[in-house]
Amino acid sequence: MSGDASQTESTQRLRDALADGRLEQWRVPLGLLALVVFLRPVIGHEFLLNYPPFANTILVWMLFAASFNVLLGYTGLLSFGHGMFLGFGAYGAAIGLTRFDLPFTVSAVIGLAVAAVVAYLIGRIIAQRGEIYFAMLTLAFAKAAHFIANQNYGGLTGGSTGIVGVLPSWIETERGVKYVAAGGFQFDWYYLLGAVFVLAALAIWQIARSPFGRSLVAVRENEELARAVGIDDKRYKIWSFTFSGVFAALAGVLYAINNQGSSLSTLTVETSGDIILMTVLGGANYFFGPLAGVFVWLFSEEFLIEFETLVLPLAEYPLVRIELGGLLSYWQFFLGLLFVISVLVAPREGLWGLFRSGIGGLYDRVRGVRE
Amino acid sequence: MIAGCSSDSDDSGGQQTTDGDTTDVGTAGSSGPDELHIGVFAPYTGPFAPWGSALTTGSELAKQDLEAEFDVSITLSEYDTETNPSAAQERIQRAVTSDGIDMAHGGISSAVCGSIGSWASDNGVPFITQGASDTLTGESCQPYMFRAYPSNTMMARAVGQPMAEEADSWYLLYTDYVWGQTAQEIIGSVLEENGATVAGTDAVPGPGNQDFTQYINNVENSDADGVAMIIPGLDARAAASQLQNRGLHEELSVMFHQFEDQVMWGLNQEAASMVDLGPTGWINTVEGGEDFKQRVTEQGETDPFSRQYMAYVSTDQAVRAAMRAGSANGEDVRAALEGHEITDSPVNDIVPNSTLKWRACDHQLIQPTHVVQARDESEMTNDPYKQWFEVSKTVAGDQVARSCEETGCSF
Amino acid sequence: MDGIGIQTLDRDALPISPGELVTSLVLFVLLAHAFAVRPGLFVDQLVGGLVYGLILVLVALGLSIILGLLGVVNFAHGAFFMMGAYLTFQVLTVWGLPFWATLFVVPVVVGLVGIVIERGVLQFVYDEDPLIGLLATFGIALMIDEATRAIWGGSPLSVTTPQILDSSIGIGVTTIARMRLFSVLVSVVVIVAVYLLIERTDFGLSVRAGVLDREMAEFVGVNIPLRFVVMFFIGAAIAGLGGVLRGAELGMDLSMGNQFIILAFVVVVVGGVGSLFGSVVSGILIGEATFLTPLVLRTLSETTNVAALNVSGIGGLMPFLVMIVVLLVRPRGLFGQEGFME
Amino acid sequence: MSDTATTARSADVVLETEGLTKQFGGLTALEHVDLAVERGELHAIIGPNGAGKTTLFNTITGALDPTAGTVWFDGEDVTEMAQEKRPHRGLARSFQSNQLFADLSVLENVRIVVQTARSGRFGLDLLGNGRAKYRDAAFEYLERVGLDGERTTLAKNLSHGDQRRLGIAISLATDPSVLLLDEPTSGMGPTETQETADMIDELQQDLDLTVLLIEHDMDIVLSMSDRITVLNQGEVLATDSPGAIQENEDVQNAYLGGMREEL
Repeated sequence: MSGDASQTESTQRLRDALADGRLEQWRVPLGLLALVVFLRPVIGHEFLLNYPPFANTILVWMLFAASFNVLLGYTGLLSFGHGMFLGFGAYGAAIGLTRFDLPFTVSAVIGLAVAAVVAYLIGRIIAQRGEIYFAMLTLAFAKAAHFIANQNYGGLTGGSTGIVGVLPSWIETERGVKYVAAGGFQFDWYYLLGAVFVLAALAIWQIARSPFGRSLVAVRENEELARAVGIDDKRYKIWSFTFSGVFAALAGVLYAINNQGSSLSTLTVETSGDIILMTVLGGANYFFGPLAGVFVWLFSEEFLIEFETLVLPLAEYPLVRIELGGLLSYWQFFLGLLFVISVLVAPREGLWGLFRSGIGGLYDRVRGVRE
Repeated sequence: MIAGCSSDSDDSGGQQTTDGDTTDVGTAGSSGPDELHIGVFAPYTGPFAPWGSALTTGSELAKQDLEAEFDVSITLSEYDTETNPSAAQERIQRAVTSDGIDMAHGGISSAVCGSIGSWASDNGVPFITQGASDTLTGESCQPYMFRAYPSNTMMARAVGQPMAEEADSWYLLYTDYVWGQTAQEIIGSVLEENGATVAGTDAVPGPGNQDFTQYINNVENSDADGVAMIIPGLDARAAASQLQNRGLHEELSVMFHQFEDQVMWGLNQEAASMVDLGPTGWINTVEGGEDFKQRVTEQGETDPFSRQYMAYVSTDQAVRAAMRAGSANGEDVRAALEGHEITDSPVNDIVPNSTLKWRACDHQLIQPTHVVQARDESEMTNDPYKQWFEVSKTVAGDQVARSCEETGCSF
Repeated sequence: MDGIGIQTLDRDALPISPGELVTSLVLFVLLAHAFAVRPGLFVDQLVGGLVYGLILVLVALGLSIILGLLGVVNFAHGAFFMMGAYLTFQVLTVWGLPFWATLFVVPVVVGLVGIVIERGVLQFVYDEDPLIGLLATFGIALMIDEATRAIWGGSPLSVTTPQILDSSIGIGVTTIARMRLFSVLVSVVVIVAVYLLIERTDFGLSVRAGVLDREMAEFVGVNIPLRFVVMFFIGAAIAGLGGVLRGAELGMDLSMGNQFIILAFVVVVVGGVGSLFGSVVSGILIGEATFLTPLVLRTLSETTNVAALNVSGIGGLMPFLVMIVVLLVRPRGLFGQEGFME
Repeated sequence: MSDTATTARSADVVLETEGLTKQFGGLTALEHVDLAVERGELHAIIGPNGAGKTTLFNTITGALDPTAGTVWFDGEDVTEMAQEKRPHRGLARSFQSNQLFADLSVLENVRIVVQTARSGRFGLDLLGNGRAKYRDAAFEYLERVGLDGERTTLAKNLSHGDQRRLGIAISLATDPSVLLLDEPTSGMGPTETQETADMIDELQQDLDLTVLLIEHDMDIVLSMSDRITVLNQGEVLATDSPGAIQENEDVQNAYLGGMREEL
């Protein structure tokens, strides 16, 4: 009996601590570090993708998704044109470097500044619109950006080819592996990318849990109430859009290094659509949700793209061979199905929410057995 | 320095043994590598998928011939680039880092070629492309990128004079991306050099556009006597069928730039007969290579057209360069290709009595360029393979290629 | 979400301000100039824009009905359009039925697929945030795209239209293909029929009542779910019919669904969410803007000798420019109602 | 601006409307409403359904723009002031229907509002200095409305009565001088209703609040109010003390009479 009481009491204390964020304090930073540490070995494992540099691509997209989730997850705004800001970063860095011979960091900062200004201005125009109007207007601006880049005014953007073969002087690449070479040191690009990723993601996380971020959540949860208690929702939406755009542009800067330039595909509706799919699939309610979505999406794509035959149990000892190439080449169908189901069951939870409740249930059961 | 010495030790799981040993051993001996791994980059999904399978067929044939001739084992891997430069770059990166390919060829759109070419060159991997934009061997040329097919300029110059003879004024419809934009400029200037005029130009969206109504309206209402369709692949097919629906093919001379007969096979023979002119690097009625055409027909999914030819030449030349160099090392292969004249290859049978040479200054394969026209419907045959078009003029490559100075290429 | 309704006509919604008057005058002068310089081409582009605009209307109409009635942003609507086009190929080329059959068979099949989706997915999101419906249908669109690719392959297809629609009719300055006139005719008939159905029938009345006050309508004995299903069927079928017309004229490819759903959204938003009349006007407006703007700019650049005016490829951007401008001036679109989805 | 305002207004009147009119299309919801709320009083608004009570609240708080008329608050003309600025001046409201941040915890609901009221309008506070402070303040408000035991519960999972209490805690957290309560006891049983009434009374004493109250329960209204304004079809029928209102014939005819018949 008394055990019961003390257990509920301790559970209550634990829940309090969780709600107050005391224990959660370190969960996200540690999680991000673990992500960067484990991502590459997992991606590179020969039974999985056997393709370590793909971890770079995944990190870039994860940052892009995290930036997008400032809008969708924390503010409840759906943008159909977020790829535009990825493009600003990528093109900014690449244009500065190739067309004006600026140092990479200067170009990158210019790209971020342009993204910030454009995002702020667009935000001012569209922040007060209803969500459908908001989504359509973001799409329209992104279309305009794509059009301009494709027109290649003044030879700046390289038209449909984009800007290729661009690397800052301190990056070297050899047979697909990039190195950062600075001041006599040489180390894998992944570590720099990972460091920037962790810092940027932490900044997003800090913004999300700051008073500013909590006000965004209030706007998302109930705009009318938010206004009634004194939250200037328009202003918050504008700044949310701006922050989101800047971090997307930062992802774009990393993209420019990772992809050795900038491509018109950053500005397409497809890119903007993919990031929506990834974010919602992963779970917009959680900080790690969009990151999980990116991982699942890109991993599936890369895994299935050359997946013709399922050999069980192991390639060395083939007992069963199942020809799956035909079916799996339509993998997006199944991902779409998964997406629809997850939206219907719990629209903001996604795979990460499922995973969390799965882990939670498991934890409870294990504990229940032990006691 | 460039390749081999610092390749990651932990990235391959032991499956890909092709290059690790050969690179080290190969440089010493002159016998050449005994294993080569070649990546074929093409759209294997989406609307351009038939081009992908044609590239595979051509590569397979070359592999059979090469393995018979040399003591070498060639592995071909397909990589799906769709028509997306970002996807293409991801594929070449994976091909090199994960699968360990030694060299690569392929690419359909210029953006894809540029993307692969630049990445490959940054990483010291030889890449033979088939995209035709002049930029690929011009301002955007890359030290490890070679082109196995005539450039836009070569084709435009070959067709300029016949075009001027065919009609006095031309309307140019071009797809609004690098290939179309550059081709449009060259054809315009070539026409004027030959005394014809440009009645108007229109940038058409795409690739991937199916609706040409607006632009065909413009053509119809201009005073042009001919229309130049500078439109790639399946877009060209859609545009052709819409020209035909409007009855314009009877009123106007029609030119298809970088003509591919495969595009027209998707239409009926009546529509195909609208083609008055079209410059190309190869079609299956080019004299020679009967054996090659026969084998494509037997082994391929489509009848022989330019893409199997391109893939054959690319694969053949990549492997021969490695054998000559005695190494799969990128730097060595590059050196073996630059300036090489093809004299000892089945390619000489496919394109007989011609000079084929890898120019060192811009990495263009100088080769004959043809102008084709549709046969009369009654003379179009489908057996043993579709022969709907015939060569009306052939120009030697060095007569139409840009001079080294003109290209603006420097490595 | 109170006070949503399908509003077919709202004549008072467009007061003309001095600024709008000046804009209209400038537009008129530009168009007149283009017509004076190239009359034949102008008429050709006018007809082209009309056909294109009416196809947009057919796609947007269903979208607008479903949005106005059910409050669901149906992103899969473009997939209905694409399905209509591919089914045209199936019916004509694979099954060998005559062209006229497609006009009936295809819309019915697409409508039935629509019902499956409505019952299977959308009925669960009626009371949710519009974002949920948008996302769910986004996923459905992806599935339909992939299914279409699996069934019909990735390459574009085309069909042969019957002889009678092949030739052209002369109208003085130019000739117009019969297929295009046929498309215009069918579209106009459908638009009028939808208008009559909603405005002039008991069915339409009960549907509108259901939208205004669902509980009350059900209380007086109207079977609202059934009516919603029927409206969804109609919306999907119209999109399918649009696909038939488009597919018959220009062929079908996998990108057409996404391309048109985006344009249809633009049409609905420009016309004003909830206003069918607005969708019709804005569809035609956007169609004409897409086809006439390049001509206007070209003639202007020829007259003034300013080459920079002739912006290549501007037509494709026009729907979005029109949308930005319209929404900046009239935040609810041309005929939108106050408070709806704002 | 405030000079002219203060000279014209009685110092005792903290909230005043003058000729306030609101039309929706052809429908007039408020017709020339003059209302003066004195500092420290509990002023009730009563009237039948559709009398315009909630519309009055909405126009006072700025959720709706009035068609005509003026709203004065603390001697200042706030008619044009943006809605979200008014809580920062001390004008707060609770909602009729349950307007909460549904997917957030009870504590978080209040904490967000505390932080909005105290940190100015825009804070990143990346170092997290203010967070504990806001949490403690939010906790105090929860204690006041008796929800401190539910602080980790999600707002949407609260019982109906608790949701109403949370609504009040949220409005309190804006640190108001004038609080507009829209039917705080609707949907509650008799015991709960009385508890809530007591709570409002206590809050008013402790926090020195002026309360403008919409309420259906006549017992509550008559026992708590200092003054009552009766609205009917958008017009003010009378404003007076509870006793006088009960005696007022117009009111009896228009409202109380009607209610008695209904009952």
